[in-house]
Amino acid sequence: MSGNLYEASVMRIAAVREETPDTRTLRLEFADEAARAAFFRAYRVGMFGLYGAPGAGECALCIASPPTRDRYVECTFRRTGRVTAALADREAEQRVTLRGPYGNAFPIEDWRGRDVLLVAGGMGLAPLRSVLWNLLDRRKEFGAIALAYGVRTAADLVYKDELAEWAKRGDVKVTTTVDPGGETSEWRGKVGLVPAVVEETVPPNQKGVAAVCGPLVMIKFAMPVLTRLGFAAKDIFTTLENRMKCGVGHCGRCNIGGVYVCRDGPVFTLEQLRKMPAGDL
Amino acid sequence: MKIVDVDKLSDLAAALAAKGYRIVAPVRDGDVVRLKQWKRGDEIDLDAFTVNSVKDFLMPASEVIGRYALDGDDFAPEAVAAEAPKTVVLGVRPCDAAALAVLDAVFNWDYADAFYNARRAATTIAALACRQADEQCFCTSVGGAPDSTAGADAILRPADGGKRFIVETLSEKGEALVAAAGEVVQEGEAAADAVAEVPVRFDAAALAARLAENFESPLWQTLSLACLGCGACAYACPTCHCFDIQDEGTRRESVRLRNWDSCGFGLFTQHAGGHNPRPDQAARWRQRVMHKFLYFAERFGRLACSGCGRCARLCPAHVSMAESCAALMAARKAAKR
Amino acid sequence: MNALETLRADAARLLREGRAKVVIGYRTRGKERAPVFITDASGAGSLVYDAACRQNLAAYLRKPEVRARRPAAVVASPPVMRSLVLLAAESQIGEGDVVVLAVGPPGEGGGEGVYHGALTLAETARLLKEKYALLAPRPEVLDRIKSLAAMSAEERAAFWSEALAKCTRCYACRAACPACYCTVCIVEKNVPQWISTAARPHGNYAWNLIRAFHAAGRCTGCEACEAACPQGIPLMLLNVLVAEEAAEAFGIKAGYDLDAEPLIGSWSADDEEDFIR
Amino acid sequence: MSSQADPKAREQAAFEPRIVALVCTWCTYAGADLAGTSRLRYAPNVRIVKVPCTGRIDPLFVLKAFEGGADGVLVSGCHPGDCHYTSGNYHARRRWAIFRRLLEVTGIDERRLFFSWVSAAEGQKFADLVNDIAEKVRAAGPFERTNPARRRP
Repeated sequence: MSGNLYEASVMRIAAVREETPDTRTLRLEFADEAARAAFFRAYRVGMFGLYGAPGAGECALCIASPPTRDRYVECTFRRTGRVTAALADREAEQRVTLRGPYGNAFPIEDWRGRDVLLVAGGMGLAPLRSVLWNLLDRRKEFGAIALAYGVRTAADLVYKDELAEWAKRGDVKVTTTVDPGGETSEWRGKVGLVPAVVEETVPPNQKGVAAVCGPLVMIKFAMPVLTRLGFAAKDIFTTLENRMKCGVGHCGRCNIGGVYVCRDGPVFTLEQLRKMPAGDL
Repeated sequence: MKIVDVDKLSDLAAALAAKGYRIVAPVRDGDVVRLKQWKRGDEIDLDAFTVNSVKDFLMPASEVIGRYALDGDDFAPEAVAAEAPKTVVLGVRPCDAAALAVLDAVFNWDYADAFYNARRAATTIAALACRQADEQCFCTSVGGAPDSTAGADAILRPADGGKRFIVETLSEKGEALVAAAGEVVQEGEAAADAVAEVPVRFDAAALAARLAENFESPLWQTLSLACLGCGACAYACPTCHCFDIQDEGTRRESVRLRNWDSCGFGLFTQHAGGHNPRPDQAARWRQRVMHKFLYFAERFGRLACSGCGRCARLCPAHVSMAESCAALMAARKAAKR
Repeated sequence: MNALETLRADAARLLREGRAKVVIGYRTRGKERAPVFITDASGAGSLVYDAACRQNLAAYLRKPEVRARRPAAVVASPPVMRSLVLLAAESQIGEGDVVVLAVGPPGEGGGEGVYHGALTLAETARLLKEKYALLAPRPEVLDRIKSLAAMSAEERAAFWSEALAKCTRCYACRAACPACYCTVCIVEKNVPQWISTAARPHGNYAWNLIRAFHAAGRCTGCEACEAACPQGIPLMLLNVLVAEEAAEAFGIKAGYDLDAEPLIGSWSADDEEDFIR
Repeated sequence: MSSQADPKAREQAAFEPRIVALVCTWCTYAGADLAGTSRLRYAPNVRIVKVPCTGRIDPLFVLKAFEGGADGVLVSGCHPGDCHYTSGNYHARRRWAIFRRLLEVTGIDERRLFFSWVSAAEGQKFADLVNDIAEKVRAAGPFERTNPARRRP
């Protein structure tokens, strides 16, 4: 008989980064080398993990670091409920748990040689940051890479240092925007909702792939824009985060219609999304 | 053939208990009859419908799946093993036995659940063919039958006007059970009684097709109006397997618990950010029906309903799955005309 | 016309005249009496009322889908009328939201029952005070409470250990109860998690005790929770115990007075305190 | 059977009751403080949980104490009329009048559950009260592990 699938790896918090007053990034290192090796044998970008603070519980979050950085796992989360509060209250050198990786991945092997546009809103940058670093770590294999990132207010930006680093690199085009009214006097980026900014800044007749992640409403409005820009429905990807408990298709709560987000997703194409019942999203 | 007298049921239980089986059987408990651990002196009641199903003994309402010693923010994981005593469940209705295939499929869907599997392996299902059905029974609408042997290791068939049972073994576990029963089960002759007649309420295959094209139907509002949003149906259901995972304990120790959960509850799908994909009872009832008759079938090739009718029998608002299904079928006919 | 026919005619008239958008009543389904939501006058003929009607239909008034269909006419026996008066006293419904199709207790007035007409909430409160002021819990429930009182503390603990071990936490009791209208129940609050949600002894104990406490001075004795409980847990023992204390110590009987102050949430300088040192 | 051999008797002999006292900060806590500064001796079995007002003491607090294995619980606050917030203790009084019935019927009675008014000036009353409660709870014995209120590991 196999072991307890709910047994999690023990992770040491190697570093903590405050992204915003209520959002943190934890860098986690495996206490056990065999567990690390097993994790990275399975991990492809887009998969998610169940991060745990024993005593509080586990929650499903994306894996914000790419498989190309295989010494650690990072997660970025907003302090919202019981588990994220417990995770947020832990500091470097303390420990948490991790199960996974679970779910499917962005098919980036199929993206080789193609242009990639990443569209992120708010916390939705976390999974796309993982994608972006994965592409940048294998930069030569891909075409032009662009990131359009929007937040409600300038204070909500996550990964600020990395945004600056990407902007400086020259091999990825970074556009940031804030919702109208969210700008400060120092704001140098765009002002406007993400879909509108994408429509304004991305040239038409796109032949590449696009990945969108953010609030559902942003995804909803970004999809027609991307379609108008020429992206095919099978080339537009998004990653969904429904409420999950088990992560492996047993607990039954992440369904959208007959789709299990934890097993069939979390990565879906617009083509797949269109087949899902809108009333269940 | 092997037979056992109806007044020897307690002897049968005692004989099996003596051979190390934990006995689970339908026992009267106040106003209800429930499957519970049998102890000497309990009278086994095979006539009534139990309020709970055999699920309770394979996927209990709450079970420990993790354990941690706590020290401030730090912790030390402790090993947890499933409690899986050798068990026989006596008098499992064919609908409940058939439902086990659903749980087997879910708990082994690529990831094997050690807790469920350990108990499943340790459990022998001694089914009981139905002589009687009530107005909530609809096993025949979902591919079952009141004398189906699906999922059973042995089956008791009422015989000689209810005076005895013909015992039929269906698996090695069943044979081991009969061997353990010793002299209580004897060679003899008996005439099997007529099985219950359960009318077909709807055509499940046609229903699936109907569901596939009616996600947006206004009928969901109508059908769910009476639903009060509790978990009575899901918890009584032999196939419902959705669960929650919660940590609880003291400052020194925490257990991770798997607790039953239900798609009928508003919180079931509530996102941390506030969005709820299923904001009303209509969406939740639709999920329940769709999952049982469409989604599960698409995924696992079988229905996630065995027609036991407990949901309707126990619903505080008298919402009936069979009635909903029949209404969905009737609406199609009306639309065609 | 007999009582039932008059009830049906009133229901049809209310719908026809637009004075109710929905009539919530009981229909026959085999031996059961299922709730029915009638929006067209032609459907009023399906209404029935008898002793098998155990569900408290006032519970539907918290459902957003039903609230959207107000004014709603509700078939109400005296305990259900009390629930409606309670909901009004607690500002959950107002005059004009509900038409009360007031029926007497099953069996009253011979076999065919009594129908008091389509009433406002004020008329309902008056009817309750005039005709049903002496509604009392079932004698069997009171007897069982007495026999519990005669037991030792250990025996009482053992009784409830066994009874509450059956609870699966399906919350059918809460769903069936009109007084349980919180949008977020205490058991659903998890920061901190006061009540364990696991179907294990201490969580079951805390849940059932706190629910009975939250219904203190509010339970109208309809017994819908006990009827709803799939496991047959004698919930009315707790509810009646509290209701009797509320009546004896504070003179409060839930659901008779539209202007009633809540038992918990109000106070008097003369409240009993012989248990306080 | 000698008391040495009887495990129950042995447990009883070694038994030190754990009592949770839920007290308001203005009166009973100050009274307990006065007992301390006056060097009055009282049983060390009580763990004080200070809250702003008895009106803040939800019955859940008491259940939590018993759930965690408390052998007794004391709820104490300002005398009627003395509440710092005018009426918190009146609200509490009514709440306890009802809730204690539910505890009683489920096996937690006046041997384990206590209510009192202790003012900031009543250091002696607090000390006497705690001593008396400790004796009563000691006599009642350890809170039964089988009680449904109690958390099982």
